[in-house]
Amino acid sequence: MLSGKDLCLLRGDRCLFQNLNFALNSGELLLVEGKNGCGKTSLLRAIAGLLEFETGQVDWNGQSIMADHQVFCSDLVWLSHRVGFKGDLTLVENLSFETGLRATSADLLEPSLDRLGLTPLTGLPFRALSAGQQRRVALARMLMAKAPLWMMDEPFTNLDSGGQALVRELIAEHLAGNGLCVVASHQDIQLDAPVIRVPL
Amino acid sequence: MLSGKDLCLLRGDRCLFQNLNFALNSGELLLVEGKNGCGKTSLLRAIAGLLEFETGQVDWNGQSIMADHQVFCSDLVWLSHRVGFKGDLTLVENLSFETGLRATSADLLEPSLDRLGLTPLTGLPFRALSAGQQRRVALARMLMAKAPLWMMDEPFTNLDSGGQALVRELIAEHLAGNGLCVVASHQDIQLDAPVIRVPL
Amino acid sequence: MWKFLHKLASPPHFYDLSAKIIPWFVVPGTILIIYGTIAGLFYAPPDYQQGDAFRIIYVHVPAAYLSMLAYTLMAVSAGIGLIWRIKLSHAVAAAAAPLGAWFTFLALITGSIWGRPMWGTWWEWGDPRLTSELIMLFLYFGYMALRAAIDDTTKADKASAVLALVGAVNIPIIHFSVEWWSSLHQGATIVRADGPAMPTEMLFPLLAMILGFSLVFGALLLGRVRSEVLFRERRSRWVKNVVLASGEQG
Amino acid sequence: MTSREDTMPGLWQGFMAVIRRDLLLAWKRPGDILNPLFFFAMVCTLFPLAVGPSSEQLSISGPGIVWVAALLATLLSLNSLFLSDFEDGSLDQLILSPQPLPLLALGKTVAHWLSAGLPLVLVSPLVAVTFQMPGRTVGVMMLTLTFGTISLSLLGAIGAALTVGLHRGTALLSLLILPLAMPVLIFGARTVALAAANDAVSAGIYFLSAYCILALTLAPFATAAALKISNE
Amino acid sequence: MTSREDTMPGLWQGFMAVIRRDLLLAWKRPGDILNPLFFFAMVCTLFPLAVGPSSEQLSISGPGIVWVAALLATLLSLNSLFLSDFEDGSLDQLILSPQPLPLLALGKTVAHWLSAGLPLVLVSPLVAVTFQMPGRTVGVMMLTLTFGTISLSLLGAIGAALTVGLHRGTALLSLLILPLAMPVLIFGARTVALAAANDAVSAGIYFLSAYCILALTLAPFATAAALKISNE
Ligand code: HEM
Ligand SMILES: Nc1ncnc2c1ncn2[C@@H]1O[C@H](COP(=O)(O)OP(=O)(O)OP(=O)(O)O)[C@@H](O)[C@H]1O
Ligand SMILES: Nc1ncnc2c1ncn2[C@@H]1O[C@H](COP(=O)(O)OP(=O)(O)OP(=O)(O)O)[C@@H](O)[C@H]1O
Ligand SMILES: [Mg+2]
Ligand SMILES: [Mg+2]
Repeated sequence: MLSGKDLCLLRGDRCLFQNLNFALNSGELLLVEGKNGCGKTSLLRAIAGLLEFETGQVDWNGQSIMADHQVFCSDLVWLSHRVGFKGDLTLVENLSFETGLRATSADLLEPSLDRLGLTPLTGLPFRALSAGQQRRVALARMLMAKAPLWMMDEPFTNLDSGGQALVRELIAEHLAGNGLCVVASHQDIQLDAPVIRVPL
Repeated sequence: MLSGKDLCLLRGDRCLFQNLNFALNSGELLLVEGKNGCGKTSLLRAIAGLLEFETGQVDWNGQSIMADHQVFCSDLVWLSHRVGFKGDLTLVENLSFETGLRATSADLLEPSLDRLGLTPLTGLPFRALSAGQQRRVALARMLMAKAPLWMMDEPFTNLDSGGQALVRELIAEHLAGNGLCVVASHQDIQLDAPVIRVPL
Repeated sequence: MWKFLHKLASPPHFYDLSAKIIPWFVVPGTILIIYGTIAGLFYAPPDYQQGDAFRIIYVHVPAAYLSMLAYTLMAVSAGIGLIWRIKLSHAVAAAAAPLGAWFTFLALITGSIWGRPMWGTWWEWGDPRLTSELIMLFLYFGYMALRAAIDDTTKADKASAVLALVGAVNIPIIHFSVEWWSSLHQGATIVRADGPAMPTEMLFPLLAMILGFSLVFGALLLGRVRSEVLFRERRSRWVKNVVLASGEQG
Repeated sequence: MTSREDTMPGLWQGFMAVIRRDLLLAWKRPGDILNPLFFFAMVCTLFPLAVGPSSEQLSISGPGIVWVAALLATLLSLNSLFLSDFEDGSLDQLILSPQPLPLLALGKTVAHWLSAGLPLVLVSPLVAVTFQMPGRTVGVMMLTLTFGTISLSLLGAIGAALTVGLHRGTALLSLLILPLAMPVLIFGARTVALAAANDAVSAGIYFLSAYCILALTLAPFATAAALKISNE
Repeated sequence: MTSREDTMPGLWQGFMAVIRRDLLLAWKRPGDILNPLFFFAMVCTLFPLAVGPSSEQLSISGPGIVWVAALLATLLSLNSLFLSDFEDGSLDQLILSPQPLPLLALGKTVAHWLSAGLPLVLVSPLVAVTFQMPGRTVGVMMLTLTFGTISLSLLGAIGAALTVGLHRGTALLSLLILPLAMPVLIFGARTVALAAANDAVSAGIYFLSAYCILALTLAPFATAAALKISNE
């Protein structure tokens, strides 16, 4: 369903990669691997439509993502280094903002928080959370959103071992429910589901 | 040489820990471990003197670090999530600023960059570096500084496997040269040197 | 047609073509300016009111006119660049801005030099022309400051194009508002030799100067676009060839 | 996945969600509302101090000073309009949301006006009294300030979107926006001055409302385009 | 480890390193130098536009307007003085460096004045001409502006240190600083006005230079203390 053809990306005046192709179907995971600075983050941002490719295009369900970006976005949730929550709002306030933006199931809020171990923290402003707790809130967003495509840049960052196992579990469940994942990571993903590797 | 007695730290109105004691000698590493949100970052910042403990005090060479903070600082290099470089300056400009601040050996600059794989990037502004490359520049600062005490909050973040091995190597060398390390990390440190664990 | 335009907008093609075109701007432009200067300074009769002071008109009016032309050009090419994603078009906008700012500056300076004997002051807040010209200078400054603030060329292109377009929408409004504002109590204080009422000995050199300035502006613009293009394409093979070729010649 | 269509929030919900979130943020940090107000009051105080206390002088300059103060206060508060969204990654999320970006940008602008522009309009009569403005003038001043601050918020949003991520503070933003804001300033101040002189004010009010509507229709699109570019 | 004492940079080196770095940063982004300048020029343009073009009116208000413009331009540029240091973690590094923090803070303030205040002083004669100020006045204006902008940079640094990390833009900072800056403004503008009227100006200049020296001795310590608190 998600495919890239003949992709080439410039950063500054360096060419990060060219002639990159991939095709990803439901239930599969695209794993972007590579050394520091090889362009994983840039590739993810460009697939999501935040950066422009120099050549080539990415298709979602057979249509270029840029042709109607909003349609593509309604199928996407995005997790990156900067998680996109407001430090002054509590995590419930932050997450319920999402319900105005995209298709979510509000009744999933509490179970998600519970699962991620965030329930005791609901009263705190987001900025008071530790680095790992903040990442967990971003995972809660993905759980709540009803979107088939998950894009995650280094999802294991700052998580303790329990948190890392949880991320693997969540991804596995999402794939089992016919979802798609695009992940950039240094850690091995250790999944049974079909993994398509894109070494950069 | 570095010791903490009866430490207690509050964040908001929660007590993160109390009655914490440790003593760390030359050649040893203090490893702060714990789940997300247990207070590792806060402990490190408080040991460095950026936060205040509720009770207890930290001594460096038998003297409270707050008694003469500058003296303590001249023995310290600090690595945290936010690495403290200017996005508009190149990495050499950034690192040579350090020579005005603290005792460094300027002739270590090039070998350090070489060792961390940064040599081809010297012309780029710091903000153009990838997440992992930026962390490597912060490691170069530690290598250049002539300070016995290294404090590192999650030193493995964003690094690829080569980078992580390098961090282990650098720490081992520093300890072998009679240095001290205080590290907060989720990953196991895998060192031969004596490791004092502080589980939070 | 599209194909032709795209070929025209391709950097190497533009680079070759512009090298051929520039002389066609420079030569007539220089001739016109020389004619205009000599005719304007020595042969045109002194103005019956202003004496010889009026002769600064031969710099002032072309500069003022070009300051506006350059903004139009900048906004149009920025818009084209933004909509059809033509990089050359962005390069034209980027090259036009400093030229336009210089002409605006020149119009302001010559105007105020002229204003000194005419109105007895260097600057008169009451005049809408002066004020809106000054605001135009600020628009240019804003455009250039935004470009300078962004390192990445493509990003700078797009961001400054948005600004240029927003500014273009506002220019008529600015002009209109400034006029309305000062027409309240002032108005009659400004003595102005109105254009069409000029004798031909004055008018022809002026027209020659305007045309000459425009041609030289065109040449300067093309030259700036050329170097802009070279800089932007510095990694490409054709630029390396160009550099090698010029190295062999030199 | 078939139920997605049902739970997908409508445009109005998205618009209101942004406004609600931003107002909630302003509420949690009341400083954000009070600061522009104090700034406005303080510029209005500074001028008489700097220029000298002659009162006939003041009543001539009054409308101009109030307008310049309103313009500067709005500009200052605009700087942070998209900054925190950019820095904490919310901007990525807004751009990658299924809602149209111009709509979300408009929502943010409306919230900005409600928390910065509106209080300023409401407090302006107080300032007017210190400049000895007559009663009729105060009404005209509030009306023009309403249209004016809305236009300024909209224009300023474009500038804020263009400069977000450049770490340039307010200076670059002001440089970009001030030339565009000039017509609003001139018409606003003149209209108030005309009202003080008991002249007809309808032309100025028409102009300001027309400008405001023009900005309302065009600015959100420019802002959205600028946001996408700045976030690259 | 014994050689540490030898390579430990002295106070002067630390001071100069900070100045050099900040000037280098300003140089890499020339906008930082030019923006306050343009802002200054623009506020000086706004007032005549808002108040109306009567020139006798302008020459009375001239000194006041120039001073308010200088004050605002300095305030705006101050907002970013410590902000980027706070956000990128440089502030942690400065606090945890062996150099005394007041010294480093002073270094940053000096660099700020050199890149924002000084250009403003140098360009002020141009503005004076459009307000039709006489020649002698221009000299006095430049002198008072010099002392004034130095004091404002020093005072503003305290405010910038107190508000860094609060994500409040310039408004809170201005609120904190304006009361302290008021004496500078009043004395500055009055002195220039006296010069324009051919009166004695030495009292004003003495006051401004004394204020400047007082600020120079006390402000860096207050700034350093504020920085430590804000960075907790
Ligand atoms: C700083 C002062 C001045 C500025 C900024 C200024 C600006 C301008 C501008 C923007 C134009 C419009 C050009 C066009 O429509 O193509 C213009 C035209 C002109 N200016 Fe000035 N001007 C200034 C002073 C003066 C003075 C002192 C005089 C003579 C008394 C003067 C005489 C003219 C004339 C004759 C034209 C051509 C008018 C026409 O053809 O419509 N200007 N100036
Ligand atoms: N200002 C604050 N107010 C209230 N609670 C706070 C504040 N700052 C931090 N906390 C709480 O203190 C705890 C410790 O935070 P800290 O960042 O030290 O954790 P950590 O061990 O580094 O976690 P991680 O592994 O996720 O980085 C967290 O639970 C956090 O919620
Ligand atoms: N604006 C820019 N100008 C020049 N080069 C850039 C720019 N942005 C990124 N780069 C370069 O692009 C390369 C890829 O960066 P990117 O962040 O995508 O890497 P990454 O694979 O995510 O690395 P990491 O594992 O360290 O996160 C880096 O080498 C970086 O130096
Ligand atoms: Mg990355
Ligand atoms: Mg932590």
